[in-house]
Amino acid sequence: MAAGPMKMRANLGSGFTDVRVLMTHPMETGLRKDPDGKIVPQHFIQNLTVKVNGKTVIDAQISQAVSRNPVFSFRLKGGAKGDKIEVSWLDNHGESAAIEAAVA
Amino acid sequence: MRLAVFGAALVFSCAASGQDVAKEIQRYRQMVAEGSPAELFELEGEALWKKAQGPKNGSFERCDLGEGPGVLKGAYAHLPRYFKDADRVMDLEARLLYCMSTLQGRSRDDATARVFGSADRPSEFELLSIYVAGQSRGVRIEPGMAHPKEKASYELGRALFFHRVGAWDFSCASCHGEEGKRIRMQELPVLYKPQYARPVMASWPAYRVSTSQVITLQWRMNDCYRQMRTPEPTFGSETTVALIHFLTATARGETYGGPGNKR
Amino acid sequence: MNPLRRTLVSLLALAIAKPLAALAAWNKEAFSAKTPGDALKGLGIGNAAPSKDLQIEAPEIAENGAVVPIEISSAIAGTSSLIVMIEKNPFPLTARFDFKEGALPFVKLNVKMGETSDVRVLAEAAGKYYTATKEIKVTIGGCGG
Amino acid sequence: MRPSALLVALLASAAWADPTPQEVQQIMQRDFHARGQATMDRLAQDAVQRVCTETQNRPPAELTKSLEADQMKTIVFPEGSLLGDWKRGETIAQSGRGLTWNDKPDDPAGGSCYNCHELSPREMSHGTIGPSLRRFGATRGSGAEVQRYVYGKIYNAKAYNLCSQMPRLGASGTLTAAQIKDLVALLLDPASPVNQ
Repeated sequence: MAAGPMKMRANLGSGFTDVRVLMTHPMETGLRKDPDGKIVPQHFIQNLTVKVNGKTVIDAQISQAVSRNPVFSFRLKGGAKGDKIEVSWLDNHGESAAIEAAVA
Repeated sequence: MRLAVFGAALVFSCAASGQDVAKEIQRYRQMVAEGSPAELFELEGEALWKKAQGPKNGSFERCDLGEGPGVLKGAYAHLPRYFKDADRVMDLEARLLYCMSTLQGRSRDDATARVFGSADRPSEFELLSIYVAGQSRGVRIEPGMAHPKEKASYELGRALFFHRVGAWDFSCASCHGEEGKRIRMQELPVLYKPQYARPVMASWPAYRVSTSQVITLQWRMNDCYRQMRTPEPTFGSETTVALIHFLTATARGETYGGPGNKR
Repeated sequence: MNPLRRTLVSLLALAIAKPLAALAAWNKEAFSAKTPGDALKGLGIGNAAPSKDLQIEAPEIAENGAVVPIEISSAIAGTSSLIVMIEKNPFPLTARFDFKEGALPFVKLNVKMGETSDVRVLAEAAGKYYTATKEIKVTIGGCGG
Repeated sequence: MRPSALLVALLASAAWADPTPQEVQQIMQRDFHARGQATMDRLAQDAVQRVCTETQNRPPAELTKSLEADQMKTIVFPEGSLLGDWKRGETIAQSGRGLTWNDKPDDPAGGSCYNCHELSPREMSHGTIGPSLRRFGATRGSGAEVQRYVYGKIYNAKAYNLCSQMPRLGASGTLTAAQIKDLVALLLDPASPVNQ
């Protein structure tokens, strides 16, 4: 499966902003066999970046042990309606994607 | 790792009581539901709904799911129902198949070549089902029960539910007929009783986290019969629609809340 | 390519792919380590003190190891990183989150577990390391679904 | 099924005029197709299935007696001891494979025992459709008579309780005689974890 769509929600909580981001990705471990018995090559997201109004607030490195179609929740200090949140990822094949949303 | 993850029957120490196990598994399921990527598939289903394809190069945007051509709001909550143009009762998937034929000009063989997909590639029916069902969130479940063919479909569904058949003598009620029973750790809803059918039917189709797959009611009927050791029911057939009709009618009045999340 | 990526996702993607690749650090040595000890070495962590201010929210029993939800947070002042390790996985190091000014040391994610194992979380605060663990049992569910 | 449920079902069926089991069978013949080892002859209800469907699993006493006697005749008891190897029995009890359209016919089937029964205390993930079988042998002994009962019950549960929900694991060709003996040992052998 190629990487598909992403989805994100950013909501103002009490004293922080709740960010939930969903990404379509197979997160192949490289240990799994397909129905024909062939090893499915490793294919997984390695880097994840969260930015608020253009400034990086979280940098993450992840492994193939994160579940398929990853879902992450983060919390940002304070925040205001309309703040621009951007999440991007990069995988071990050099593929990447990004999504933007405004805090609601 | 897959072997270990999917094949192993791991055994726990007997220190934890059965009640604690059930409570922790409940907690697991809740946390899994909160972190589900199901919404992603609604996006893919929407794109497929709008995509022109087949010999007639048609999209589903003129597909009449019972509320009028292209009307999605509440359509899923009112299925199965009788369709005059096809002169039969249809569930969502049978109706999607009908639209693939009439609007896209596709043959049944072409349209049903791959009705159940995989984690790598969900089927058209799975993506479309999850998108269409999502447009009924908050709508009361009210399948068709007025037309004589709707009544006959419901009756057939109930008879099928209690019909013992196959190499292992099962009926649907063998597993879903008595309260407080489990298969392994899976609690079994008594699906001919409204209080059990309501929450279940309000959450199909669903995203199944253990296999990263979208699952539909046609798949559920198919896989139950597989485990009942019968031959295979044909996709969208009267038998499968009747069972779905019986179960949905038993759940009527419940507010649709899906697509859901399964373990 | 999925057309959705063009329409639904704001595709700065291709434009930023190269610079991101150049900037992105992925600690290959630590992620390739086959034991928790080697992973710690790869991360340059010597000592980590047990801390009750490091919280792991997770079910004690997971019905399926392919998806185990874990929520971690730190109440240790100045926490700048959270690290997740699944001790019995073939490659224990699972994730490292670096929090800058503006982010709280909190993350929720789903991980794969090959078998029942301790999940170890480490936090870095002002150059010191803290740790906490929680055991999660992995089992199988019903016969069907 | 509990009496109240039966009553509801009967009342409902009177009001709606249910299709008969014969009609249901005809519709299934039309709507199903053979796949793998799951052939179409499996849709033909035998006397047990038909009677249990028609009576909502409450067949009249006399009919029950004669049909149970017929089922008893299907059981083939091997010569000698019926106690196999409880360790192999545990593996068979864990496995839910066999007879589905995607099982390979030559692969060994399982008994699906843990799907419905509690057996070894080491396996907490067990079902509850059937009764708990914990300490089955410890409370009943492991003599020839008990062995024969357990073997027969696994081979054809319908010989002992006509509308039981338990499959006829021997009579349906799911398990071999050797496999059933291993399950008898799992239940009766004093060394089996079931009896710890």
